[in-house]
Amino acid sequence: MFSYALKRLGLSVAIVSLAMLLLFSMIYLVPGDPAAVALGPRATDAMREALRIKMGLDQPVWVQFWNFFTGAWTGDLGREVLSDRPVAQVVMEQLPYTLALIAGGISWSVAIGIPLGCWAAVKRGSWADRIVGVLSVAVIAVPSFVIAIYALLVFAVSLRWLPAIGAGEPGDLGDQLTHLILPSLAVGLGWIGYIARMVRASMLEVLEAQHIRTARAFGLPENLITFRYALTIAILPTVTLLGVGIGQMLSSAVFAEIVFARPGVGKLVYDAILTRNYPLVTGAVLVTTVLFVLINLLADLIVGALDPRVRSRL
Amino acid sequence: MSEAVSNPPSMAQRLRLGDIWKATRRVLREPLGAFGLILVLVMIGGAVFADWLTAYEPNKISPRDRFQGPSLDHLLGTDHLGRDLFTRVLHGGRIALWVALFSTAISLSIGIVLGLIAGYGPRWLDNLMLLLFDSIKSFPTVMLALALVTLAGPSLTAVVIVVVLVNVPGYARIIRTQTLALKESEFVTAAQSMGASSARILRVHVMPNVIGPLLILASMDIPVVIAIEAGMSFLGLGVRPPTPSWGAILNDGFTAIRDTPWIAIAGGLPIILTTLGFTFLGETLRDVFDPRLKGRG
Amino acid sequence: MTALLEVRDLEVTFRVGPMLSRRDIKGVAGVSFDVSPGETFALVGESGSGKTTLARAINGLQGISAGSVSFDGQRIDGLSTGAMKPMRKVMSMMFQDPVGSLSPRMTVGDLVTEPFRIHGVSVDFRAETERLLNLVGLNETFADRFPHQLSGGQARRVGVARAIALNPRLIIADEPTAGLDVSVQGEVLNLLNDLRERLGLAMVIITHNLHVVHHIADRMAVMYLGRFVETGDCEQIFDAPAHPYTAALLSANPEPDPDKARNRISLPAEVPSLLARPKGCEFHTRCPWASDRCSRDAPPVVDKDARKIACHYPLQPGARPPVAEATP
Amino acid sequence: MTVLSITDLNVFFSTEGGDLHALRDVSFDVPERRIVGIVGESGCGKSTLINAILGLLADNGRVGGGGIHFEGHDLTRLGPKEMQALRGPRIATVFQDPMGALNPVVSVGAQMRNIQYRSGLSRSEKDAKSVAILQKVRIPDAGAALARYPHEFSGGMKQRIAIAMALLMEPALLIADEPTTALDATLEVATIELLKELQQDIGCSVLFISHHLGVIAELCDDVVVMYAGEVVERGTTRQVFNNPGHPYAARLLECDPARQSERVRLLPTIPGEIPDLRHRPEGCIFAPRCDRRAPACEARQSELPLQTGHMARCALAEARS
Repeated sequence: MFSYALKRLGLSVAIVSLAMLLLFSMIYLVPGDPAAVALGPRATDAMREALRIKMGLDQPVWVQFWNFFTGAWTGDLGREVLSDRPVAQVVMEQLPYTLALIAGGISWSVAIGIPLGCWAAVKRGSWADRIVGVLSVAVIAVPSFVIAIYALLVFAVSLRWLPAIGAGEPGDLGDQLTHLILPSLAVGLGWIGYIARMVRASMLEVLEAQHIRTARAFGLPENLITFRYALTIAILPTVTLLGVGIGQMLSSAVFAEIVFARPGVGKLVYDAILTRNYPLVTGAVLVTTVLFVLINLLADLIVGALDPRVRSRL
Repeated sequence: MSEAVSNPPSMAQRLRLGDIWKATRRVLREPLGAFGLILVLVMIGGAVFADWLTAYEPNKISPRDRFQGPSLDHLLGTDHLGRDLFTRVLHGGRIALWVALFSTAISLSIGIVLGLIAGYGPRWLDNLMLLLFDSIKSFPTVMLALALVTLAGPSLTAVVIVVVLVNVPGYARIIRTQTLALKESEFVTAAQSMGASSARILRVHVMPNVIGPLLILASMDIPVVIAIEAGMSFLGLGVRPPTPSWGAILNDGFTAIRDTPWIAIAGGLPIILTTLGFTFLGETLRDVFDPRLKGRG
Repeated sequence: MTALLEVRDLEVTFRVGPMLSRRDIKGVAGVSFDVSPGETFALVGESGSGKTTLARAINGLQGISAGSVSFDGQRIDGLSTGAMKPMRKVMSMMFQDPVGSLSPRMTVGDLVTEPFRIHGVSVDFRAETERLLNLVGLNETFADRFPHQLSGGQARRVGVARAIALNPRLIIADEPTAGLDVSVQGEVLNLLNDLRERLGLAMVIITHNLHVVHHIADRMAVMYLGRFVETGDCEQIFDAPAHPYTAALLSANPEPDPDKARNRISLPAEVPSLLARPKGCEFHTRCPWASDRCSRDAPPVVDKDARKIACHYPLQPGARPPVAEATP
Repeated sequence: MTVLSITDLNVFFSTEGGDLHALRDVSFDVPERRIVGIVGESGCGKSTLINAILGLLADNGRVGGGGIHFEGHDLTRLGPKEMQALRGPRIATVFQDPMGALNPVVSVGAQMRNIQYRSGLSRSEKDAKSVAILQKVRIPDAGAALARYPHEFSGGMKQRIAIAMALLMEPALLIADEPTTALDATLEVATIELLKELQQDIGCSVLFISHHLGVIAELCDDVVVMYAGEVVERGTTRQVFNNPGHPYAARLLECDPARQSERVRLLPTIPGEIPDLRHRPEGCIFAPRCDRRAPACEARQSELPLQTGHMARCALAEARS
């Protein structure tokens, strides 16, 4: 287990490093001078040159990359253009809001998706199964930002059941949770469908397995077979899928934060683009990437802990 | 010896019209598939015949007609510049469908080639490519789009590049996994023992067995591509105004959601219907042709 | 007469284990044998004995780490894919799974003429398909079928047709009767026997079933943990197995006769892992006749009446294990 | 005394191409303390028979007539709950694939405890019983084995664990579905000897399914020969193997390469294929492939007694005194 974890950690470091290289080369290769982009059309040549030197853009490309690379690993993501504050600090201020949003999305999808998928698998072929199937496909298909806007329209604007904008009063947990309901549902609704489908499919696969047939042949109670013998195996691909899903939820979070005017990393990046605050954009993208890789690592380790076959693999 | 003689078309590779008709009938037998097919055909028809279906110009500004609610004259109402939303939705469908087909085709071609190389090539190359795929996938889609557009500026090309970057790693991985499995299969070993070249093994023995499932999965990805295009246009990172796009209409509507909700509805409706249509159709195609894929992707 | 196939001290090594503690294991640990033109030679062993690896090594599908393989006096081990290609016309291979070794999206007609396409031989494909299918006892209507539409026996016949398409001089057949029902096994063996007489083929048959060997092979070798424990003439070995492992294998597939069935030799322990080869004679952990000497010294390969035996105490004809006699 | 008695059992599967008559008029008995072998090639209906006995037919399958009598119950009429109560304690099963038969994420000890869930014993008592039976099937260090997971054992050991689990509740009937087919020949011998030893120890009856005639001959007291979902012949092993009355049984015995102790260049075979069971011929099921086919074979065949306890479903079979 230890060596498995170590190997996965090494792989994660390699992925993050390569992602940094990709991000850096994308910035470097895409036409356009970051300093010029940041300052806008009315800047003078002298101003641009000054910013270029400040951002280190006058140095050779490999020095630039090295500075970027070592800086990023030590938590120095540069300084943002407008207020000259460290990018890392600005991003970290906004991160908790995004994490809360994603945690909300995951809660919806796990709390509803897993029982729904399990139920559909056990009642395979019934009307309930079919309705669950169609509904899951439907919520997966519709993009989260459309769901967000329609939810806003129906529950906040028309019915006025839930607040439309903001993240709630700081310190008032109830208010914050009320403000979280609509955005987290917009982020997590599609994932309820994904997880229900995934759990259903892997449950059906496991229920067909020879060892389940053996368990039935020993007359074990159906509940024991469903939950202890089948679901413990069927849940494993779902955990991996959730790890991957975090990435897509990060994307959906951008929309949810914009639509519901919530603070968060997505809103931060979007605003940074409008103000051409380019170091802030790359810094925030890098943070979300690292977050995504870390969560995937966590998902793999959880699978490892749950599955004795993985656990014993050295 | 000529290629033509050495490779007569095999029975399996010949596609016949009758087969397509048979397949369509099997899809139509499923209520969900029929529903999906109709939605998709309506959307494609609307986009193709947009010029004949309405009397309005998609980009013609008409201040007198601003903010009109849905009526017989304007089926979906008008926006803040007095443009007919129904017309803009039809024309927006052209953009959405074009991006979906074009970028999916590019992603597929690149994904298949990379996947075959990763699966059949040397081990180190496979590991390197996997690492690369994982790194690209580790950027959340929208973040990747945001970073790219910040520098290159919003455009349709940017949308296509984002879609390709998002799709290729997944397609390549699927092809790679299947190629790896097939590489160990006895019929590929048998081909090796007969002296077939790697190119021939990939073309004759591997490709026909991996391409079918991938095409079905790709067809199920079309809604995702449409969502990416609409999403980027919603954020103002896709097509530039005044070109009509569903995402842009949705954004117009969002800005004025309290007073004129029909604009947001007009922008969201085609996105919902199209993604649902393609998804239902794709699901049915998969169930009909490749039940083994169920629950994947 | 010179040998058609000559294998000398062949070894195949695999690297296994995690990155830090990677080890080499010998899947095939030094085997030598000859196959004359027109002769059928059988490699017998259980799973993990290395018989399939050996077959793949002969065919160049698996790299070897020591020894040599010669075909018609010419070294063929270590050849590049290009240099090996002409050899593949004269030496063909059949694989275990009758259906799985056929490309699933090709028709039977395309499958049996695939060797011509690979080697760029210009022939009338339709006529060849008909000739080959008839040769293996299938009619032309099979040409348009796909592998999944064939029964195991039919698929096996298609595999045979493909293997003989280019008139090879040697066929290597890996478990030609695996996965087939008893009543169909006979058909396949009869077909192979018939073809070898008509076409003058030499064959290497790989199998775990000694009774298959009995009806098709001239000479045989019994493999255990990647080595030959006994090599020799089939009739002789069947009459009087000299190595205890051969005797156990022979007894493990008894005649379906309730009056004669009580003559099995049971091997209690499990096959040792290749990672932990036993010291001395590698079979001693399971051998009913083993003595102290067997766990100490590895037995040399002894030539005895045209047989090669790797055992300190070769069995006398009709020997029964000492333990089995003690318990009724 | 008879432990299991099957009378005129018919099983159908509904398929897209119509109803498939998988088992037709299957009858045989499993007497107390005897090992009954079922022999047949692929497609003969062995697996369907087991599933029918266990009440685990697939959703599209149904029993269409006949009965399965076990300890005073007709299993075809029992509800799922009552069936579940019999499976395990009274009827236990060992399946073919030792790799797939054990749950990969539940420890061996927990799986064995779960099997005893109705016993009312304490946890340590259950474990003690598990250890005892694991020792009987010669699992080294049986106490420690309880904490281990199936993938940590070799194929042969897994199959021995599966046998231990089956015999844990000392059932009246053990169904063994090709339990040694996935094992190597030399391991097969050891497993069969173990099975026989345990059967005598516990005193249960065994229904042993195999395609391997040699194994059947060695292990079984009685034998049932199946072809295309019908019992074509049954009797004691000696009766069937020494004097087969049905042409299929006779041909099958001839075909086994092991039967030919002399080297022959032309082995006997059975030409032809199993018929499509969606369109069963009214007459003898084997007639299309039979070299002794006669006009009488066109009519429905009933079981013809040849000797006491020896029957063949063939119009041409003759009673022997």
